[in-house]
Amino acid sequence: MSTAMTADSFTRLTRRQLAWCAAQAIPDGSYVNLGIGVPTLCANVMPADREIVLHSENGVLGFGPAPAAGAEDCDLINASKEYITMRPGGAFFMHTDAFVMIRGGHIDLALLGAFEVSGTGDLANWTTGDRRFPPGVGGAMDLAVGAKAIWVLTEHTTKKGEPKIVDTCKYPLTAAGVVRKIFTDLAEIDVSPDGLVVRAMVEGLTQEALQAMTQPPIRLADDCRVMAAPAG
Amino acid sequence: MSTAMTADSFTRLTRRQLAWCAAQAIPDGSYVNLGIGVPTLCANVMPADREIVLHSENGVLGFGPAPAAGAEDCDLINASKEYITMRPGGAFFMHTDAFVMIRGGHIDLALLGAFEVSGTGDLANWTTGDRRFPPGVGGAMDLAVGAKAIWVLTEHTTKKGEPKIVDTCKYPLTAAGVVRKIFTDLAEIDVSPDGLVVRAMVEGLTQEALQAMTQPPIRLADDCRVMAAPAG
Amino acid sequence: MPIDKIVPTLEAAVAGIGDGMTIMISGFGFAGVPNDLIEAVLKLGAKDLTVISNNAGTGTEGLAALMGSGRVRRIICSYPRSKGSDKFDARYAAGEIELELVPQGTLSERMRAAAAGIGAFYCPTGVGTELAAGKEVRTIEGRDYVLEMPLRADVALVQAQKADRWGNLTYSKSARNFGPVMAMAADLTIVQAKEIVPLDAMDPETIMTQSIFVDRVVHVDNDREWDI
Amino acid sequence: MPIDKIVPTLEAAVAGIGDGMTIMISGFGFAGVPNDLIEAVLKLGAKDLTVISNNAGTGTEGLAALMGSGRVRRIICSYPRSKGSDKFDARYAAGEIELELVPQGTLSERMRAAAAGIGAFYCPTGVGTELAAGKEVRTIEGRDYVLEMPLRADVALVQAQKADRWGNLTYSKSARNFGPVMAMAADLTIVQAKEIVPLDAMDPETIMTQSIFVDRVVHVDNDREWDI
Repeated sequence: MSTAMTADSFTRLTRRQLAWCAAQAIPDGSYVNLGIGVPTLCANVMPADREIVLHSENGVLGFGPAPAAGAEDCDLINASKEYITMRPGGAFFMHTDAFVMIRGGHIDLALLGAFEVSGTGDLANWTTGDRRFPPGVGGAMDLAVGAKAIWVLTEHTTKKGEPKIVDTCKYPLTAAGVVRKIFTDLAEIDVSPDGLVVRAMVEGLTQEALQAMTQPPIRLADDCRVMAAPAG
Repeated sequence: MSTAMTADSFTRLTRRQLAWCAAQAIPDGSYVNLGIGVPTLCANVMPADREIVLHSENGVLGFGPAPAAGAEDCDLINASKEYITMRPGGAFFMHTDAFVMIRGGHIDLALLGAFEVSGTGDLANWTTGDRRFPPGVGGAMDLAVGAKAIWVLTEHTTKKGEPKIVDTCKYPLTAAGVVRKIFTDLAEIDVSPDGLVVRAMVEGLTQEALQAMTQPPIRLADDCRVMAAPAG
Repeated sequence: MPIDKIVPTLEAAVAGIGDGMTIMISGFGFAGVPNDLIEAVLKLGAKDLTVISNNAGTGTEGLAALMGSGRVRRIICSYPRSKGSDKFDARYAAGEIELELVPQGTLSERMRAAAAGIGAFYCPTGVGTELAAGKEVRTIEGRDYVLEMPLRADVALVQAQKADRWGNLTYSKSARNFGPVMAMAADLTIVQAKEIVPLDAMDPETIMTQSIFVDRVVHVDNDREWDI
Repeated sequence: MPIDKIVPTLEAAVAGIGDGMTIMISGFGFAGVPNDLIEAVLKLGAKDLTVISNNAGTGTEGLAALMGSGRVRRIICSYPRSKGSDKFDARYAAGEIELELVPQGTLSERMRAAAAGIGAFYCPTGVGTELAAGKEVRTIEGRDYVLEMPLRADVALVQAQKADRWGNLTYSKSARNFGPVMAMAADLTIVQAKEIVPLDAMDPETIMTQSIFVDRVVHVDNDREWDI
């Protein structure tokens, strides 16, 4: 496994493919919050054979994919302020009640974006600490402490190629030790008590190459799969 | 004024008449909670020329009088568990929200029953302290601390003829210093910083006779009226 | 797989309710009480129960029957005694049921705190009274408050008007009362609904309990006259 | 006399809003923002304002115009920066607007606490983070919480779908967001409603803000395209 890796030996997933991979992993019947960023894309790629109820902190439960062009409704948006549609069984409610659901432990799973995730599941996704720009926390801290499980969906590295999965978050934390699973454009990784376990990787990626882009030590699951998604 | 008083020199108001007198004193446009007992009777005798919005802690705002016989709805009752009707503009909501209205200071006025009221507005209306019988507090304590004003509606004396307006409540308090006005079957009395001021008395009643049935000192308002209500 | 929270029988609805559990029961007076579910719990035979309900039942059936059954160790409520609450009154007088009396607004707010993940809250109700005896008092901006703790339950029994297979609910008039907040505050929320409607029949604007809070729904639409 | 909270003009709706006041503004992103009321406040000229709103506005009108006007001293919100929030960003970078960043759920819960007469509450959100720095921490049943204080306002500006003369309101879809809780948490609640309906037109089961929380209603149903 010491063969030299070339930059084009593997292909990163698109944001939509990353969302698709995460969406396929959601248990049937779950109540799931989709956070700002890549997570909100999941609504467009949910598995057709499962009934999963999507929650948005702006007072929506049971929403569906983005509307067709021309069918947008200004009063019907998700946490990322993108247009959505409603599924039968959906409901609207006020913000306070949306956070009763979140803080009160009623959400089975929240998918969140991240600036950084640590090997022990610390999450940093609300501020880079750059005082020139206003920080924005939104519902991230509420979800991080309230949802029964937290998965992170993010690019594996920053635009500069630096790892986003780190030993210690250098950005201010959203919450400590809350992330259970990480989906990136390269791999699906469990945050286990014994460290990071790679459940799947994109075709052509090696453990060494992935480790080079990941600060904490990783190990491959015995049944590590190829991570793939429909084109698009 | 030292003439001997005879028992039949005045006539006590009926419960309905007492409710009528209190109802006529409610300012137009008020949001008013009607407590268990005599207060709930007020809904049947509200002044026709005013729009007053009645609140019940079981999740009803804007209710009207009792229904005609045969038109009762088991799902539509007041705090006394008596049948009511709804007025246009009324609304239903859950218990928690009914108490947001109460505790949050949104109710202009609450009319409550009492076991005892003190000359300084202390209210005792939830338990006699008799350990053989279970006490019941209901929404009385919430109303006592939350409504902008508290009026008490009660018989002037107990069944044994003892004063219910007392120097010091002997029963456990509901709240201290909250009552602003007392309507009894004999008089309308303001609880002022300077003591009890009689605003009205039933026909034939004297200050001496009323004082004999009232522990704290009373004085008559300069414009003390005759307290009267339609028969019934 | 379609989500389907509808169960075929009252027996299936209450399955798993066991000894020592804490059970919230919706209703205010005779409005909104899930009498059929209560009867099913009685048949099940669970004992040593803690009941959280605004009242303690009147007459001989429903909540009153539960109170008289000897299976309730403790009740948390605001107003147990009413005309006809003989079943409870007798057990209380005999010292056979422990009573925690809570102001009605504090009762519903404590349920909401449990539902909303609030650790505790400062409440102005009852300050200086017997019902606040022993509770922490704190002065905030010149006003005194008592510290109140969340009130959760293992099970909530709730009566609703309409339900769909996801568990969305609407209620009828003042029968709504404690239904929505109890549905939110229990680990297992069991609903008896007068009507079961298709998933697309409810207006998403007017659902009063969202499906996320409901676990089981049973259809009960009988004309039975209860002695309550 | 009939209760009539409907006022004829936007000017009448915002009358009395003065310097130094704290104003809640409903909306999440572009949904449910009372743009016409905000514009009326701008015309009124009140300054030194504290604004409580989830976002800080995008584009050049509505909330963004208010942020850029120099009349806002402070904003309390959860997510000020979005694509197009240039007006706010510039004032923030220049140190001209003070920002209190509050987690979104804590923001709405603090409003509800003010509305409900709760003195303070223990909240699990943000424990151990910068946003909880300096706040009292308390361990309750093994979990850490921070003490959060009620958040009230002098005025709430709320956008609704339907209103009647008592001030009962309904909303449209996710434009509901902060409307109901802000209506409850302000001393003076001012509503712009797309439709005014007769008093008996609303179903009492489905009113989302009850009239008790509303002070003024103005009818605004224009097709204006806002740059937001």
